[in-house]
Amino acid sequence: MTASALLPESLRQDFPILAQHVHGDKPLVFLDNAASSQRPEAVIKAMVESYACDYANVHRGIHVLSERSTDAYELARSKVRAFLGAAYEHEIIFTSGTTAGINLVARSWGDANLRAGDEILLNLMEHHSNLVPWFQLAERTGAVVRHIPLTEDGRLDLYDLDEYLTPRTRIVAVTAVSNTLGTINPVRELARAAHDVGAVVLVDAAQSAPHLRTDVQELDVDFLALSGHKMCGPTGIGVLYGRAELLEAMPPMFGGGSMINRVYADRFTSADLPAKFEAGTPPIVGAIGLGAAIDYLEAIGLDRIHAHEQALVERAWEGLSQVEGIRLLGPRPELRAGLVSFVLDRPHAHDIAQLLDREGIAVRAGHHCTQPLHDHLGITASTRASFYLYNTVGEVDALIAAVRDVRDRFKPTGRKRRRA
Amino acid sequence: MTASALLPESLRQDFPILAQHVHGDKPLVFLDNAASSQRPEAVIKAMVESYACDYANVHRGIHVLSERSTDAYELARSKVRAFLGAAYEHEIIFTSGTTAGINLVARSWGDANLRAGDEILLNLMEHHSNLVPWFQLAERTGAVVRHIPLTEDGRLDLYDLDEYLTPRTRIVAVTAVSNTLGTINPVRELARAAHDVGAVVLVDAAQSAPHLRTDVQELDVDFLALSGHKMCGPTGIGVLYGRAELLEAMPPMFGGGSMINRVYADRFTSADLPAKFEAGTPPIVGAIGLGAAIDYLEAIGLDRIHAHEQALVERAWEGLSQVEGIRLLGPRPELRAGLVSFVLDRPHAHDIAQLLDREGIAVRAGHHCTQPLHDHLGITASTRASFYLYNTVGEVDALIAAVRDVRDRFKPTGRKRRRA
Amino acid sequence: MPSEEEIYQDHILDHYEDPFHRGKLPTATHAHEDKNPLCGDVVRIELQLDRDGRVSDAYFSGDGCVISQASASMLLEALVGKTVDEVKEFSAEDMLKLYGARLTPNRQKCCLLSWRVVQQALYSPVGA
Amino acid sequence: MPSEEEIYQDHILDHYEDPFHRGKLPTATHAHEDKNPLCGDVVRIELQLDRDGRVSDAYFSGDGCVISQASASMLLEALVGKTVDEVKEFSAEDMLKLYGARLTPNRQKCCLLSWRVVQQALYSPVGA
Ligand SMILES: Cc1ncc(COP(=O)(O)O)c(C=O)c1O
Ligand SMILES: Cc1ncc(COP(=O)(O)O)c(C=O)c1O
Repeated sequence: MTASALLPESLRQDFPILAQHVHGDKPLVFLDNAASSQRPEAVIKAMVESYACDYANVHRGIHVLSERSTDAYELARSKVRAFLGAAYEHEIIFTSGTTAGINLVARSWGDANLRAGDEILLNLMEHHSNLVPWFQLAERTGAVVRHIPLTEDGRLDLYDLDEYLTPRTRIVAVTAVSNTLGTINPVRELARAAHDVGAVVLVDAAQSAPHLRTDVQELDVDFLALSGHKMCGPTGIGVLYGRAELLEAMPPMFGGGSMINRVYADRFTSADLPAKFEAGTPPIVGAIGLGAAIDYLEAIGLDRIHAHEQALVERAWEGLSQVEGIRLLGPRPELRAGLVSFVLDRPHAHDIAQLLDREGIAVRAGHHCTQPLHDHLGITASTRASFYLYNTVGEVDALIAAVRDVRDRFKPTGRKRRRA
Repeated sequence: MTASALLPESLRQDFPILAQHVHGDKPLVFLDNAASSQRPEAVIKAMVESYACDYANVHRGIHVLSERSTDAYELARSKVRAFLGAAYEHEIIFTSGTTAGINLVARSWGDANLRAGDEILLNLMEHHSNLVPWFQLAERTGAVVRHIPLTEDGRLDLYDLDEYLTPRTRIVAVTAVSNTLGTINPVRELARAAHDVGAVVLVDAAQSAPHLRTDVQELDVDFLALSGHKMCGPTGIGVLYGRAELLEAMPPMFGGGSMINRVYADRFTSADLPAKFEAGTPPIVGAIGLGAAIDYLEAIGLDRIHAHEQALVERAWEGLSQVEGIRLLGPRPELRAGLVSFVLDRPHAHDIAQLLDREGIAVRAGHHCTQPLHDHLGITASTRASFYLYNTVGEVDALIAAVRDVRDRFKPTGRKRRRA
Repeated sequence: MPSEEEIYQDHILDHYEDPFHRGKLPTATHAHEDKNPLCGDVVRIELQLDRDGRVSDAYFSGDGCVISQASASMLLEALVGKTVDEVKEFSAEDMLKLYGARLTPNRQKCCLLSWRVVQQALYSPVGA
Repeated sequence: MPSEEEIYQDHILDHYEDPFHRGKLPTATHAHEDKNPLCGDVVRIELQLDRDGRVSDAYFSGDGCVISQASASMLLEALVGKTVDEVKEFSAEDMLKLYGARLTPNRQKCCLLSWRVVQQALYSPVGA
């Protein structure tokens, strides 16, 4: 670990929630960032200011507050465009989150384009949000779900890719970073191969957008979905990026205000992008908060954030791998983003999480919405520690020590139940 | 107007945004509440405290912050249940807004239950959000859209209801309060008639829930949708109420985290209510903010809020009806909620809104997402002033004076264009 | 408020009350109608293009705000007699300049409606 | 931390390490399996009900956290020998009391898993 890769601990002061103690006197060690991150004062303030000074519904109002609110909402869209390297602002659709974005594509693009026998190419490390919508689509259309196999160490096995990716493949949906294994997937390579057979590519960027620089044009992907709450933004806001030609050809999904051009007594015509996919009052202040989060992340720099997490995950990997009875999931540190999942021979993940919590360390235990991956790995649950820009080496060391203590405590000791 | 019906002006101090001046020295007169309301300090504070003290993702976490966050999220659900008089908490589904709620019913219940030739009963005063989803459903299923006619003064004409409501009717979707006409519709009577022919009833409560007491059991409706942002709550949050038997029988719509029971490599089973319809990370802090908004509204009392608005709308109606060249839309004050829409012979609604804005008065101009109603009324746009608990008699008088001034300014004067 | 900020300037109100060529043009060779979906402003423009590629006459009809209606009047007054190529070169910016008063983006849409309709009308022969 | 707050009390760890009747029951007349969907805890319980309506024997198998596994052990130890009616009357509250340690709602689900499975097993004859 190069100390120079680390971000200054002083930036923790930007995050009011981190200053607290839990269970009495335990400083909070928040390592549950893959589930949802915390947010800096600047993001909270942007939302408060919007509500307290500049709020009204957007788009349709001819008055000062509505104009300020509309400008702020559209400015957020332009920040997202720049953040993702998209060509046009109308390629940026505000949604309520990654799950909503993927479902939108599965319903709107999927129902319009898939026929019985067409193939959807997935893989077993995907989050339920990037599996279930495709299973539902397959059920509606008769399309077939196939999976790219995984390597022993939890990467996509692209060796025999052309067995899976064929002219029958209509879409490849893949996560840029696995929320359980930490694997960083070769999205660009996969997109090139998919386009070669005429398939479109959807990227689940829920775990990558907060941590790694994203450029949709460089990656050359067709759709990309992310969630604000995992990247220092508010809950209830997300983004779906889609290439303009694809979005333009897609039918609207939700019907309602804004997404229409003209409504008659029994039919309607659709608005242009991006309104076509933003029916109803959008999450206005959520979008403004996301814009502020992007400003915050960009000011630090995504590359520096990644390097920082890289340093932490290397140290965590190194330390945890020495705990007795542990199994670390996923590839070695250089190939992964800033999270690490593991199982101990004993106790169970939930017990680990509960005992870590008592030390003030927040981790996640369970299947992390990746049941098929857990089945594949032959386990029902794992414990996950996931890092973000505000985590420190000291916190990683506390995690390692606490995991070691838990394992020690549950070492078999020849206990006997009291017989009745 | 009985002065005793009015709420104290001091409650304006609860709303930080209202204290400002616009266009230099004009005190803000915010009369665009039907588009979106403002929120009290208490709601903003509830959200800030959540983000700054108690935030983590809900449900799946075994650590302090996740438990606090989960408790607060579920407490919000129980507040909504009580607010709506619903029997069970699992009948309360958090959505991103009214539009999302109606679309959910149209897709999930609609696709599962409607066949070609079935009828959907609507009416021309509905908001686009309660029209377009049904047009889309009709297109997908071959069902037929019919409309309850309107009376001259803009109420539902139920005289020949059995011509429209027949055993072929599968669903009646109706707004409790028209966002353009202000009409309060007889939901309970309609629900009884609908149930008599075996139809289900969906109520668009976007404009009623913020202003009138709602009791889904007393109204005996099957579905009811509302938006937080119109009732002192945050953007990006809404509620769909559904009767448990109906929700239980409906297939899930969005696929993803939380809504599953078990996910395999190519299929899944659904979770129980309410999770089945809450795929992905929900709008956690939005729900908490909505809970705080409900506390605020209940502390004042919905009946008092309605009486206050009633007093304001009577005065507005009285005053505006004396402006030359005006046409007021909708029924007389006793039959309406706290908003009033009108057209002047000149100028156009947008010009009125712009000139009122210069006086600091925020109103809405356009079709208010009710194009079919505007077509029916033979107009393309109207101007709408909509009141809420913080509006005052003085503001109503300012509105009336300003509208009179605008009309005066655009009175025909025999102007001549300079000839080239 | 400085005069250029005043969107209801006298010469604009003049066009609103006493518009140039409001009505129908029975001899129109080209025509188009469109609306501002958010506002409901509607403008129909009928053009008569003569053989040497000139706008020899033009009329508008429609309904909407002062800005959309006055701007239609101003635009037609400015375009009659111009060549088709000159009309094509007449940009959105030119239109906003012609209108004169400074407009917020929302109201610019009202002002540009008739300009959009004219540009489209050039490609919309009547009866085609 | 007071002892009742301690969810990893000695007697619980004893049940975890040295469980009552973990395994299969080839003579089972009734059986059921279920899981805690959020956690992945799984418990299968096999019961032998004799003619006079008594639980004459019971075994559990499964995988999961200390709470879910220890509570299954405690529950079976308490139920063997009871009548079917007594088992039906044994409430969720009784189960939490039997477990002893105070649990958050999240962890109560783990503790109540085996209780739910037993209640269901009473209605699930083997081979039916
Ligand atoms: C009557 C009515 N229905 C539905 C809606 C849609 O609500 P939302 O935009 O919050 O989804 C509105 C508000 O715009 C409304 O007034
Ligand atoms: C890889 C991945 N995809 C999708 C999601 C779903 O995101 P959300 O719950 O914000 O919709 C998550 C987060 O839970 C995730 O980690």
